[in-house]
Amino acid sequence: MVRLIKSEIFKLLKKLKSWLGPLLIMILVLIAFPLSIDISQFDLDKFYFSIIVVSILMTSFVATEGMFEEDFEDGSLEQEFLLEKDFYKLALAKIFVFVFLIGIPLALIGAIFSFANGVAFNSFAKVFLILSLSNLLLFNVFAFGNALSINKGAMLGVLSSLPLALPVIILLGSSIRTIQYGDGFISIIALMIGIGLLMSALMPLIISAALKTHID
Amino acid sequence: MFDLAFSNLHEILDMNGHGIYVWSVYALGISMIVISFSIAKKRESLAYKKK
Amino acid sequence: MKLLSAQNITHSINDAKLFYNLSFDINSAEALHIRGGNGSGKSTLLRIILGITTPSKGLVELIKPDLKISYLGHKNAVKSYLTPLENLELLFHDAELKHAFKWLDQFGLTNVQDELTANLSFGQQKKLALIRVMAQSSELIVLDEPFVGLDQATADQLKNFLAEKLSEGVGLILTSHIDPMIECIELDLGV
Amino acid sequence: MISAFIHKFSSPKSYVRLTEKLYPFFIVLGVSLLTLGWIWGLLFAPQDAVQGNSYRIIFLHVPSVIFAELIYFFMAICALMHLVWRVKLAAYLIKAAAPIGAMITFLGLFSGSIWGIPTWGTWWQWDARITSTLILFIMYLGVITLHGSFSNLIKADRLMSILVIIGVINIPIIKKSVDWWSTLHQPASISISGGSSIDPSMLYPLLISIIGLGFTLISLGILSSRSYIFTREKNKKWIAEHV
Repeated sequence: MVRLIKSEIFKLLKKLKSWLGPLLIMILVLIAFPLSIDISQFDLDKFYFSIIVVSILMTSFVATEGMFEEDFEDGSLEQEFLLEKDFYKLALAKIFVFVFLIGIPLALIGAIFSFANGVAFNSFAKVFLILSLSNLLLFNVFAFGNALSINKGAMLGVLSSLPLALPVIILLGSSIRTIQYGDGFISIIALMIGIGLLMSALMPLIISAALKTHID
Repeated sequence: MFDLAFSNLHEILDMNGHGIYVWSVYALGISMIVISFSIAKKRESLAYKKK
Repeated sequence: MKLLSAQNITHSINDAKLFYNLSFDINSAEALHIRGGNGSGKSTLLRIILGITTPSKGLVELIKPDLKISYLGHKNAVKSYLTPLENLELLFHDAELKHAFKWLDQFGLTNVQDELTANLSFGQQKKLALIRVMAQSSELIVLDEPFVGLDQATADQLKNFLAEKLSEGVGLILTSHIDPMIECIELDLGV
Repeated sequence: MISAFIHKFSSPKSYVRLTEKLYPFFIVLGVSLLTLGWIWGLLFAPQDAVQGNSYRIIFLHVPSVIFAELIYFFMAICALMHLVWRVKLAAYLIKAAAPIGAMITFLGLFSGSIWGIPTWGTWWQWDARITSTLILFIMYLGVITLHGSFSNLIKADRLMSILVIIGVINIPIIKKSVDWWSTLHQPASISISGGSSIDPSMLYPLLISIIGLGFTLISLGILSSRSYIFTREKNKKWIAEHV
């Protein structure tokens, strides 16, 4: 497991495009949005959050695209199979590394921008926590979509994982409302952590089955 | 319970102004079912022919 | 010593039947050469032996469940955006890594060890991929067309390596349309 | 034991034999009940006190929405059989059912949104039921696209089954979360006047339409699954004997 995590970190850091790309897209969207509307007419802090939510959805999809494709195309999956006999650990390690290196920085960017747009300073930590947790969920979901579609393009990936991502988005949206209106934050965080743990444990199983079918 | 709810053909088609909605929905429904049956029939004869 | 036995393997993809009712054993210190024309299912048979592909019918039984296998298929399993050195460091540690560096030297790849693998020639990439098999200690070596793209000198090195491994008691399965020049049991899949 | 039992009764051969006998009954039953239900509903059932005549869409809408979900559950059972017991027929049935499910879900969505025009004054409302039906429609499209993307059909069958199973677990999650989201800022969705205590003069034609559409869809499923089985198993001996 340590071996896998180390090598995934090493590989991801070497691929600047896959690593920094999503972060830059996120920043770009969050800067572009206020520029595209008439700020004097809208109460930006009211719905800037929803732009953050949508950008999180998009960037986490972009970030996980090709998560397993490279290993599939170059034959690494087969080598991994000979070592471990399944892909549970690989999927777990990959998701962990992606969340750690892309998901959490994305959440940080989101939190910084929300703070810059009129959210009270003391809710910075809350926003960051919620965005990180929802990224954990989203990365699991999109890792599944990517494992199913591997080299068959984004359309299949979107169609197969979007229905799973939408409940996460709804959860994220309502948890952000709890920050804005100030109650139920703890229970929603507990819910998200619970779902996150459950998903992180089960998703790799399913991903492993899908990857096994792919190399078959 | 078994009385016609309308008194003439025009009323049936018009349905107090709602006819356009009701009939378009049923027209689409029926045609989709019919089309999918004909596609399935066609596929079946193709499958037989391939033998 | 028997390493694995394949019993009544039948496999077909969609409607195309690749092979029918194959049975064979693989023993240690023995080489099995799988021959056959293009599309006869050589690579698929290797993958069935490895347990990657599930055969349509039949069974591949590993006598020792945790048999250590090293394998090189059509795909090189090297990362094109890493250097050869980084690729090896990703795969091996300690003694094995030293061993891998030794082979890097023997294959004459030391002068390109810090270039990106993507910029290496086909043959150089193949050599790099072969190091995976050579530096690993294993009980069974499975190679799919290992001689393709290799120059004569490297092919000889590979042959010597395989002969040496065989004498050490390692089992070997390979497909090749070039005569491997090792004493092999032949399995012909036909056209 | 179980596996042997399942395989005996789920060979494509016995399925084709059985459905060949049932098909004529099912199609006659389905079409005649559906015709009866719709004519009754469209012409004889009384007007709704609140919505007027536009409510007559219900005789198409409600059966469609019911089968939109039922077909997915059916696919999920098949997917389980395919993954656990490797029943080939189950995968064929999923492949045949998915387009039918997509069609009927689309019909449910379309009729719902047309119904919305006279009722809400808008054809689309982000209402909980509509939203989850829309997601269901996307899920059907996902299943169809997935199977179409792979040339190795055994792989396609297995991946499709995985997706269907994940999807069926996801359905209650979607419903729950969408409900939760919509109660936060949406009024409740439309209901027939009187709610659950719907008048028999409207209920009977509705029930008949549901049963009729059910048999019609089953016949459609039989028809398309049979031709799919023929294409998939065309090299098998029993097909040659059968034709």
